Amino acid sequence: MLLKTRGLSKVFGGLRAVADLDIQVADGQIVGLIGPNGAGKSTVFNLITGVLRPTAGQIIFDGADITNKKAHVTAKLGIGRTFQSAYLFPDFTVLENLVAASFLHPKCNFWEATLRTPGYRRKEAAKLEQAKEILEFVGLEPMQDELAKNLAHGYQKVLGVARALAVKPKLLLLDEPVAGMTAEEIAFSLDVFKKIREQGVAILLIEHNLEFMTLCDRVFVLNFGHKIAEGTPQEVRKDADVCEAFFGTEDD
Amino acid sequence: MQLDIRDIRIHYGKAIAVDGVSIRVGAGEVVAIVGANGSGKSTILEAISGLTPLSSGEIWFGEERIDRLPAYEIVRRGLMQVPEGRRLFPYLSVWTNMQMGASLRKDKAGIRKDMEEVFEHFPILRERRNQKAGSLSGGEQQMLAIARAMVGRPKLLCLDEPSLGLAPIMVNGLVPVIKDINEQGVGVLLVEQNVPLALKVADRAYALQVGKVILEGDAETFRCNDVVRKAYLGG
Amino acid sequence: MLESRWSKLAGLLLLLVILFLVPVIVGGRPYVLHVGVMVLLNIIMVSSLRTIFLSGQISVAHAAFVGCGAYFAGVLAKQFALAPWITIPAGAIMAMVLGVLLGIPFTRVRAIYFAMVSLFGGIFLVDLIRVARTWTGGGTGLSKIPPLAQSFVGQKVPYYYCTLALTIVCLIILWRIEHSRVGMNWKAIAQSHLVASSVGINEAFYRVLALAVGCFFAGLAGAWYAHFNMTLSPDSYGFLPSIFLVMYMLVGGQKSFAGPIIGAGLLYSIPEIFRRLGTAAPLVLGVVMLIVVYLMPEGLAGLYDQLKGQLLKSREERVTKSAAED
Amino acid sequence: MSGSLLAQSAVNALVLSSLYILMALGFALLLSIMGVVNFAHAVIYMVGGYVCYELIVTAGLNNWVALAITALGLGLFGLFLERFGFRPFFGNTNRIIVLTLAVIVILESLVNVLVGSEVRAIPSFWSGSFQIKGVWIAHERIIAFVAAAVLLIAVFTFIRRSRTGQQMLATSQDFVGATLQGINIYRITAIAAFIACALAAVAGGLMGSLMFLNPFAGDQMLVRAIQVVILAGIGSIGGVLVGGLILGVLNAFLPLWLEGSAVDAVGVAVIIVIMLFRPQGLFGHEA
Repeated sequence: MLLKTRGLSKVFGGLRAVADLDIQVADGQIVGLIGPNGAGKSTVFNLITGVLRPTAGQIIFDGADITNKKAHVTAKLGIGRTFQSAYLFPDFTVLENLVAASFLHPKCNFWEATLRTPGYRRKEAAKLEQAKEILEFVGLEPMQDELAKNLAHGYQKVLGVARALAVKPKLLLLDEPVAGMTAEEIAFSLDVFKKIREQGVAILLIEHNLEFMTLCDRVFVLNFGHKIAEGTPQEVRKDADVCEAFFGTEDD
Repeated sequence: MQLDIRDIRIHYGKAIAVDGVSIRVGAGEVVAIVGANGSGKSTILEAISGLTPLSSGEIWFGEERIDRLPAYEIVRRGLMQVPEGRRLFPYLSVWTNMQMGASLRKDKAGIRKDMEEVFEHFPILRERRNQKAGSLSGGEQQMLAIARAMVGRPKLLCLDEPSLGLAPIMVNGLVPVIKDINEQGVGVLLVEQNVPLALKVADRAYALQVGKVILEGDAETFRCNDVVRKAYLGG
Repeated sequence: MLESRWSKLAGLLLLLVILFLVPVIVGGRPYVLHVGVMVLLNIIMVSSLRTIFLSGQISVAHAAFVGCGAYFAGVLAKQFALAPWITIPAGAIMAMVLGVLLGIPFTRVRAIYFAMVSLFGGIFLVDLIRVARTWTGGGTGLSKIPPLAQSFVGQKVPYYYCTLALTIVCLIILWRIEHSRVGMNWKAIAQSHLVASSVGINEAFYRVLALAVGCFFAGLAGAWYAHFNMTLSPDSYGFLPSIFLVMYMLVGGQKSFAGPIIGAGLLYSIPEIFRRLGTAAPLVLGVVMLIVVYLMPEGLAGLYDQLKGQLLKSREERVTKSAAED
Repeated sequence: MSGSLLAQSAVNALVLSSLYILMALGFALLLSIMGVVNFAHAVIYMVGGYVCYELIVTAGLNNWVALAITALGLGLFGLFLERFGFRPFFGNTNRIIVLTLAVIVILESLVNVLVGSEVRAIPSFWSGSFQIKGVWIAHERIIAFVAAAVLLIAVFTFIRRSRTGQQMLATSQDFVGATLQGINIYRITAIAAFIACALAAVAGGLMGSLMFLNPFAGDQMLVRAIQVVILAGIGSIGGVLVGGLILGVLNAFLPLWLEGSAVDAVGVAVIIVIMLFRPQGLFGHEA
């Protein structure tokens, strides 16, 4: 297992946002985390990536306990992520976003940077190269000099994914990656996700669009911080609890 | 015709959020706008309530053009909103929150009477009227947000995602509430991601995608439409 | 693109030549040169303050760090008879250490709350200077600090050239840091600390680093000033002086590297230029500030782009108008 | 330590607290309702002192009349500042900061030009002193305390009880939410600015009779006001009372053991330590 949580819980001022949650992501899988708004999905992401500290429970990533690690450390260990809304550096250009995100690979220190040693220049050139490669990979190359805040909504989200790829993740967490996209943009993004998986990167994604589940190898359904179902998309779709969480009890 | 949105466009910086949308709500009608996050639904509501300026187009309410009025003037004309995230005043009591809904009304007796009426609808709020709004549960907060708007006696009530963060049971509870409001002669414009809920209460609906209306019609039209069914109705 | 780069370089060279010739132009008038040195030192202070702002931290304690550098150098020179080549770096390092010590516990505090922390941090440092009066002279100040060199006494020209050289070196270093990976990380954190940490940038470390760099140069300018002015008063480093450094930066334009330089240069000299107005001289400053607030949203440094934009717009309008008439 | 000295300090603490609260309340109102960090609050206080002085000494008015006119006049100045200074730049912190600093520069320099920089003292409201159980209390201090307390009770009653006051609280908690209830927020911000400036002016007038006036007298007082607001927590109006009391007590009692500048250092250190654990202040809503 690449990622495993055990009894993960988070309490906000007496309210249990995440309760005793066990989820697993295997290498190379695309795993879905679905549930209605307010079910605690984004909180799970924030717990895994170290933005929030869990109240209880354990998170194992790639064989190591990362339960109380900070956000920049989990990134270093190989967890890339996107955000639901604040997904990029708005005042940087598209290319700068990627260069800024290429912080970890290759790594250089303060003195190298200030003194501009040959090693530093070489590494920065490598970063630029890598940034351009990623942009080409996700198809954003033509707009690399545009300010990120001026991109259309769909492209901004794709840029968010590209930015997360720059940490060379083993696991990619995507928070509602296709929300608000057109049908074509969704199709485009799906291709990108499949290509990412082909490169051996596992994906854990949040979505409340049920249709999107078909992409997943495995799905966990959350409601009010509790896991109410798990399994393949087909299994989950039949589950009565899931139907209730999404549609309420049918009264007609 | 009560609310008439005519071909509006809204930009955020260079990006376009709403692109040529026309929506009409007749007197006493319940109309829903459905669509995913980022499709521009909330932006339209912001524009209606005067919080976001239009790049082009017009918004009419009754016989008057309202898209250049300050927000409080729009409220004065009887168009109230239960906004995204509810926007309660968390450190004021339930009672005071409801009083705020009646900010523009001068008839103290009438306000008191309406408060009583609203409490009939939401008895739990009467019980908690001295509690701070921030200490209520999610469902109670949603009720308070709706109750607050009702005390303002609107002609048209806009609801922005009332089902957000509610338990399924609570979501079902919204249906009679919205129908009740409508029966008192108040028009309702409902913005929802929860399409089944929206279709349960709305006379007509508009589906929004990336700032454009892609489908318009009654609930039946929506249930029969393949795109909508696949995207939202799980089947 | 290339063309504008060359014209910028030419402009910069011209500016350097003018700055170099200032003592000749003013005929060595000591008062003008004194103001010149002060302007240069203020440029270092404000530019280093902008470094801190780059990382998204609002600091309203900068004058206090200038003061720490000044007092540390002054006390070392006067009470311990150390030479300026020791006291000046020591002052800079002292300011840096204090900045780091105050910064580390508050890396989780952001925006206006950080501004408030820095505000009281600054006031606290100045209060400490007042309390330690056996060394610092307390509220009456510290006087008879040795000059930069004995041969400089009573002369302003050598001070001017030395300070000019110092300023140029400091600005080059600050410019290089800003345009390196470190500067990029600061800007990234300022835009979104969440996204920045999600790509592996250690927010706490880089914020403290920004404080260290900013306070170092503030302390450096302060220590230099101690050996230039030879007397120090704690009043120059309190709450309002800090706010005024922020104001120089905002009026100049926070977004560009040139902004603080223009802001400090112009705003510091205005009251001096209008000195003959006596107590009314600051009125001119106030009016200039109001003009900037109402007419220049991006500050003085943004004026060029602003005018260019308006020119383009009006030309476009004229074109569309004449097209419509055709 | 003699009991009478302690009692004396307690009286001082009350007087100082009430004046700090007068100053801080206005600053807190503008901060929480408009998000404006009004540095000009310092000069309004100082100008208040001078206007009051001129009205009493030059125009020969009764002290109380002069104080009322001062409050009204600077309240109107607050309206002016809100309409032409804050409102056009709503939400643009940087420009408002420069604007308030410009107001400081201009008003300080105007006072310097018009009245000069030598210190003045406002003639006593009620000279003399009396004694209770061996504690001598100057009438002046009692006057300042009572006047400040009456004013504070009035303002707090207005905020807590009146409809407009409640709307002010609502606006400070959720600006957009308030707009959507039909509250005319510009009316609210104007009232807040009037109250804020009038209170600062009264504080200046009262303090001017206890201490000397000089053109830079406001700076120290502004720092005190910000200290109180931070103790209280940004966004908390009621907390200002407690914050002011704490600061007043610190500043009245610490001098018994420490010398002047050390008192300030300890006061500030207390605040820094509090911010370490509660950056949002004692009664602040969130960090």
